[in-house]
Amino acid sequence: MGLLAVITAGELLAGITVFVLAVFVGFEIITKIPPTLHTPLMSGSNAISGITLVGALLSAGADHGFLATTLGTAAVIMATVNAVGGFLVTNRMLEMFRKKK
Amino acid sequence: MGLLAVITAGELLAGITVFVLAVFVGFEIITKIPPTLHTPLMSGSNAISGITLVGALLSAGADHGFLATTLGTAAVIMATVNAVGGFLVTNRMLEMFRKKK
Amino acid sequence: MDTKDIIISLAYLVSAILFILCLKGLTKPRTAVRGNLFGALGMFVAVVVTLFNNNILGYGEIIFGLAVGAGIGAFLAVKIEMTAMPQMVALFNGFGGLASVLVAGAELLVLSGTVQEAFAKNPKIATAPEGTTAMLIAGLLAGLIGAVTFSGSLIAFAKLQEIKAFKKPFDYPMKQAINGALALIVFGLFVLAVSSPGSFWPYMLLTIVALVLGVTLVNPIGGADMPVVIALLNSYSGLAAAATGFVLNNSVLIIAGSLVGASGIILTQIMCKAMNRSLTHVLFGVMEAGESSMTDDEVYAGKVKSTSGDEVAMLFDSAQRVVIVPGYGLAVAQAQHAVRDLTNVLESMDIEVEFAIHPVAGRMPGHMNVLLAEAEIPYEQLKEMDVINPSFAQTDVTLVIGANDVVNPVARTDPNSPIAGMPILDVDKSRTVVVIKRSLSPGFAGIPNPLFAADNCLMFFGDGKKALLDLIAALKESM
Amino acid sequence: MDTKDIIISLAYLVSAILFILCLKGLTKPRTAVRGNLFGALGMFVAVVVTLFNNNILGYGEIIFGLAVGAGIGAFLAVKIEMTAMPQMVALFNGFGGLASVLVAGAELLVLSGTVQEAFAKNPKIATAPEGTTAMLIAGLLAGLIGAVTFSGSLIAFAKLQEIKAFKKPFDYPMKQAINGALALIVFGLFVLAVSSPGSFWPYMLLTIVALVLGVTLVNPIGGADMPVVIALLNSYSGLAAAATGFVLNNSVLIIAGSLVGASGIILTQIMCKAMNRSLTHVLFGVMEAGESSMTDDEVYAGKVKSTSGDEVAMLFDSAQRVVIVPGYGLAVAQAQHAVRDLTNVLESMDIEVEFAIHPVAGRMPGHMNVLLAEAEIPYEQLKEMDVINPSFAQTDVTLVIGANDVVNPVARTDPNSPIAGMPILDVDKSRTVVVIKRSLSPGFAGIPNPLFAADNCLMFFGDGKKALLDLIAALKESM
Ligand SMILES: NC(=O)c1ccc[n+]([C@@H]2O[C@H](COP(=O)([O-])OP(=O)(O)OC[C@H]3O[C@@H](n4cnc5c(N)ncnc54)[C@H](OP(=O)(O)O)[C@@H]3O)[C@@H](O)[C@H]2O)c1
Ligand SMILES: NC(=O)c1ccc[n+]([C@@H]2O[C@H](COP(=O)([O-])OP(=O)(O)OC[C@H]3O[C@@H](n4cnc5c(N)ncnc54)[C@H](OP(=O)(O)O)[C@@H]3O)[C@@H](O)[C@H]2O)c1
Repeated sequence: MGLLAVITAGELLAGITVFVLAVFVGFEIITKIPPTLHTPLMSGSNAISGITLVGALLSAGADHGFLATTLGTAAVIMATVNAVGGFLVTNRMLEMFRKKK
Repeated sequence: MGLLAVITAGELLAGITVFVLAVFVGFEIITKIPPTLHTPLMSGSNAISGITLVGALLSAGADHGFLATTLGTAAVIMATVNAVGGFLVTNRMLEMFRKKK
Repeated sequence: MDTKDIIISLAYLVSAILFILCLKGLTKPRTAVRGNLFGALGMFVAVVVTLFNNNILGYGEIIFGLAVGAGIGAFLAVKIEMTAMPQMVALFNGFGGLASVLVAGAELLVLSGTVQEAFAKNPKIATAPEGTTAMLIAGLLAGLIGAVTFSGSLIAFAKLQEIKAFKKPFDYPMKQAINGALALIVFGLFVLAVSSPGSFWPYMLLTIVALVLGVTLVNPIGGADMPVVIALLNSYSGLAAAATGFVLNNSVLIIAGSLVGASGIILTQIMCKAMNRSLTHVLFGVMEAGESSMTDDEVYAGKVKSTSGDEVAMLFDSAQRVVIVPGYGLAVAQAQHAVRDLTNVLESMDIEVEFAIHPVAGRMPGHMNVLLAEAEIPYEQLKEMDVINPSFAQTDVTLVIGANDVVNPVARTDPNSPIAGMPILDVDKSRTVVVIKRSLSPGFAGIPNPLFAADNCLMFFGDGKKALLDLIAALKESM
Repeated sequence: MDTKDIIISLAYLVSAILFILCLKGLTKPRTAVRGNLFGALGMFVAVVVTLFNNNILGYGEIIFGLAVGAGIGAFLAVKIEMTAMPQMVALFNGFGGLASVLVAGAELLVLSGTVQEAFAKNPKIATAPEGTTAMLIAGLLAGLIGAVTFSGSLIAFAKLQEIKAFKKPFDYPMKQAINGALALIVFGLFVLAVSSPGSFWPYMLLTIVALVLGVTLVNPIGGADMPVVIALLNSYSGLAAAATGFVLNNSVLIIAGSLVGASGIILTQIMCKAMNRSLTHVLFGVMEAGESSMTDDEVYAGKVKSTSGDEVAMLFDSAQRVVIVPGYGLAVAQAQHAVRDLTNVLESMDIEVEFAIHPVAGRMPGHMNVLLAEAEIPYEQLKEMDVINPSFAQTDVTLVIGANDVVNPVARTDPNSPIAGMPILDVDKSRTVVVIKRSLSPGFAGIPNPLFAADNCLMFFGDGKKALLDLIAALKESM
């Protein structure tokens, strides 16, 4: 079983800074949305939260022993469903509106 | 004359990430402004750009030799004028509107 | 950091930017499709560069996982019926939450091993390596939030899918006390886990308790509030992803996760406002203000006039302008195609037909738009509430199909009603109102509707689709 | 990183958040004052924690600098006249730019020393230490942008302050070619500086050339476009601060600087739109569309009716509703207090008085609001264009004081005029229009105004303040 890279205080602080700024972007970016787009927006941002996939890939590929790899692989499946399904469903909803215009 | 801490690639990348996110916050945060507030907003954000003061303090206090200290001290003066003057002027403009309400 | 790492980091930044552009695009109709594509592209970039990470040694599991996941995701996304979208989003969201639980689990498992080795090598040191605590806290948060998201989303899915067993909340005593106890246990396990970095089992226990908590939290909330709950759980799953980002020290996870977390909270608020509900009330399953001030009997007794397809067809014969008001019942009856057919028939009779879309008609925001778009009813015919309200006075027949609360005049008159203050469609201003529904039973808000007893209102009882088909048949006969 | 460093970093994050809240607050009238306080607080926090930085050894220079700077800043801010605000902002902005130049200079000076030592110790190594290039590039950018900001802001200040020598652009041949040459030199020096990290003189040369560039860029731009230029230079000074942040690897500098840089660009665009100008046209000093299609003679000959204070007083005697339209001339004449007195007199005669505020009246956004607020004219009396335009038809007398372009009907009629398409105040719809100005000379756009020749228009020639005092005297006499 391999060892894990631990984070330094500097990295943690950089992460927190990035977190805070991204939260502000998230707050500011959504102001007015027509009700029609509530559901697609929800679905699209849900697909983005499938970004855990990146973490899942790192876990699954890191070769940290059988259990960790299994957990990681299961995570890859789940996260891929979330991401792929999410963007496709969103696209389907939006296409429906578009072809009417 | 002392030596300077140099930046690592990781720090630089973190800086770039922070920069990009802050730019997005800056873009998103200002959407509609009543014309009355154009000038105060300009003046207030101008005062914020006086943040160079932090850099100036570090340069002036670092004791990196006479020339660097002199440059730093001049920078402290300039940046302080910008920051102090900026926030005060903004406040004056805004107070004028407020007392009428 | 070698050059490859630098390129990977820059690519992550690009994909974070694409996610921001995705969310921004999705807020405007004109840019929504492009926004979604940006998001998918961002995900693609992030995944591809991750594969080049030096820490990835085996590709077998990864390719297997990607293939299986993509297959399932694509299948569900393509096969699902349009009207089942909300529960599909809930399901996907649950998967995302579970993925965070698993990732955090895998990392904390390795971390506990690392810490054990460190202690084994040097039994004298009392503290774990620097950064361990931060990673532990982040991992535990990811597990906690992810698990609540997962089980909560599954319950939301079950409710929206109208699975029998979940239709009514499970009833058990002292709900709030039990939630409180669970929260306390979670807190205790959290502290325990942080103080024993060498053990993995506190994380497992924590996750299990969090799964239970997700169930007990969402269980009492009514099915109609599920869109809000899903929006909130979506925000949670973003936060869980951000937390795993802290464990892995990965900026794209942190950025994308916190973007979703923050924008999800805003979206939740916007949706609450559109439904005239407060978030606390949704979360604690309380309807605003309790009792209706009037009973069914007082409202309806002897005043309800029932009608038939033939009679309504005659009304249409002399009409010039008809407004159709779709509601939740239209979705239940799956009558969207029947409505399109009716519209075509009416238009062939030179009648002007428009649709009045109330912002919270149905059970999810934009529900009616999605439904009618599926039946290919032209976008221009759908009018928003503010636009169409002034025109009801010039409307000959308003046909209300499976809508109830959104046309309930009580919202204007009774300040104690649960829908008090909600803007409604002023259908009662039109010459005649025909309401298609199965009975006099109430809608989501659970209150009687004086409209049904109004002088100019006729009730056309029956399932939405069947009633419409009757009506079309009657119209065709008379032509 | 010791605990103190961590606390400093967290405090920087707090101050970055305060800056974000500052900008956000400043976009809404209700929260603007609080927003500004947040900004000041953020700056205070950032400065205080910086003083605890381990690298700061001497405090003498720092305290001296802070005291002198705060004294000058406070003095200027408190003493300056309200109408001189725009040039004050320009001046402050210039100082900020210069500060970035000096900070980057100090750091690059030390960096060059460090590199020399490294080479001296080990003459065989061919490359400077890791990170040197990045720091150099950031420092050079800070110097370049800061220097352009500094000299550009000073020119803007001089133009707005109407210093004689700067009133007209200096004229010299081949302006664009010279700018291009300067830009090329800057580029060359930049490359040179990056490739010789041990020398400081390329930075100095670069800064000097950038100072010249700032002058040649702003010199041709007309005084009336200065608000846009200042907004743009403000954005630049933010970027310069962000660049110094990269040199010092300091997150609050990067965040605050890029916030200002980005929001400044948006503000510049918004201001351009409000003035119906395009940014490229502002920057290259071009008025949109050249020649007016009509000469002064064609417009005015024989049709202009001049009037006097007594005559206008008589008009007011029989008026019930008066609208006052302030323009740039009001600011030039410093007649804001006279206007307030006139308003009081008119109101004592039971006349309804309102002010029509055009969004680009004057020479900076909100110019008229600031001016009239200074004279304590109640906020409620100031009406925005869209609100007041429909009411001109019911207005007996409209009094135009030193406004010209914003009431020029040519904007509606002549598609070739430089102000074509700009929405204007429809003063010509009122029963009588009285225009106070010194002559028939044109306003900012340089075109004649057919309003002055209209049947219902009377010209009251004279300096704005003097004319108003005459008018007040005449009114008081007749009372
Ligand atoms: N849009 C959203 O995002 C959202 C989310 C959560 C809550 N809500 C709430 O949901 C409500 C929506 O109002 P609404 O007027 O659309 O719906 P509603 O008030 O819930 O009424 C729906 C009506 O449809 C009828 N119906 C059900 N199945 C039917 C069928 N097969 N054929 C014909 N009729 C059928 C029901 O009456 P019968 O049983 O007599 O047929 C019921 O009265 C509002 O109170 C809103 O606040 C909306
Ligand atoms: N608000 C902004 O942010 C901004 C910024 C840049 C440009 N602009 C432009 O500036 C113009 C503003 O329009 P405006 O109507 O306010 O002003 P204007 O069109 O520039 O006209 C001002 C008039 O005031 C008169 N005047 C000058 N000094 C005077 C005094 N002491 N007493 C009496 N009258 C005096 C001048 O005529 P005499 O010389 O005959 O007295 C002049 O015609 C617009 O074209 C706008 O696009 C505005």
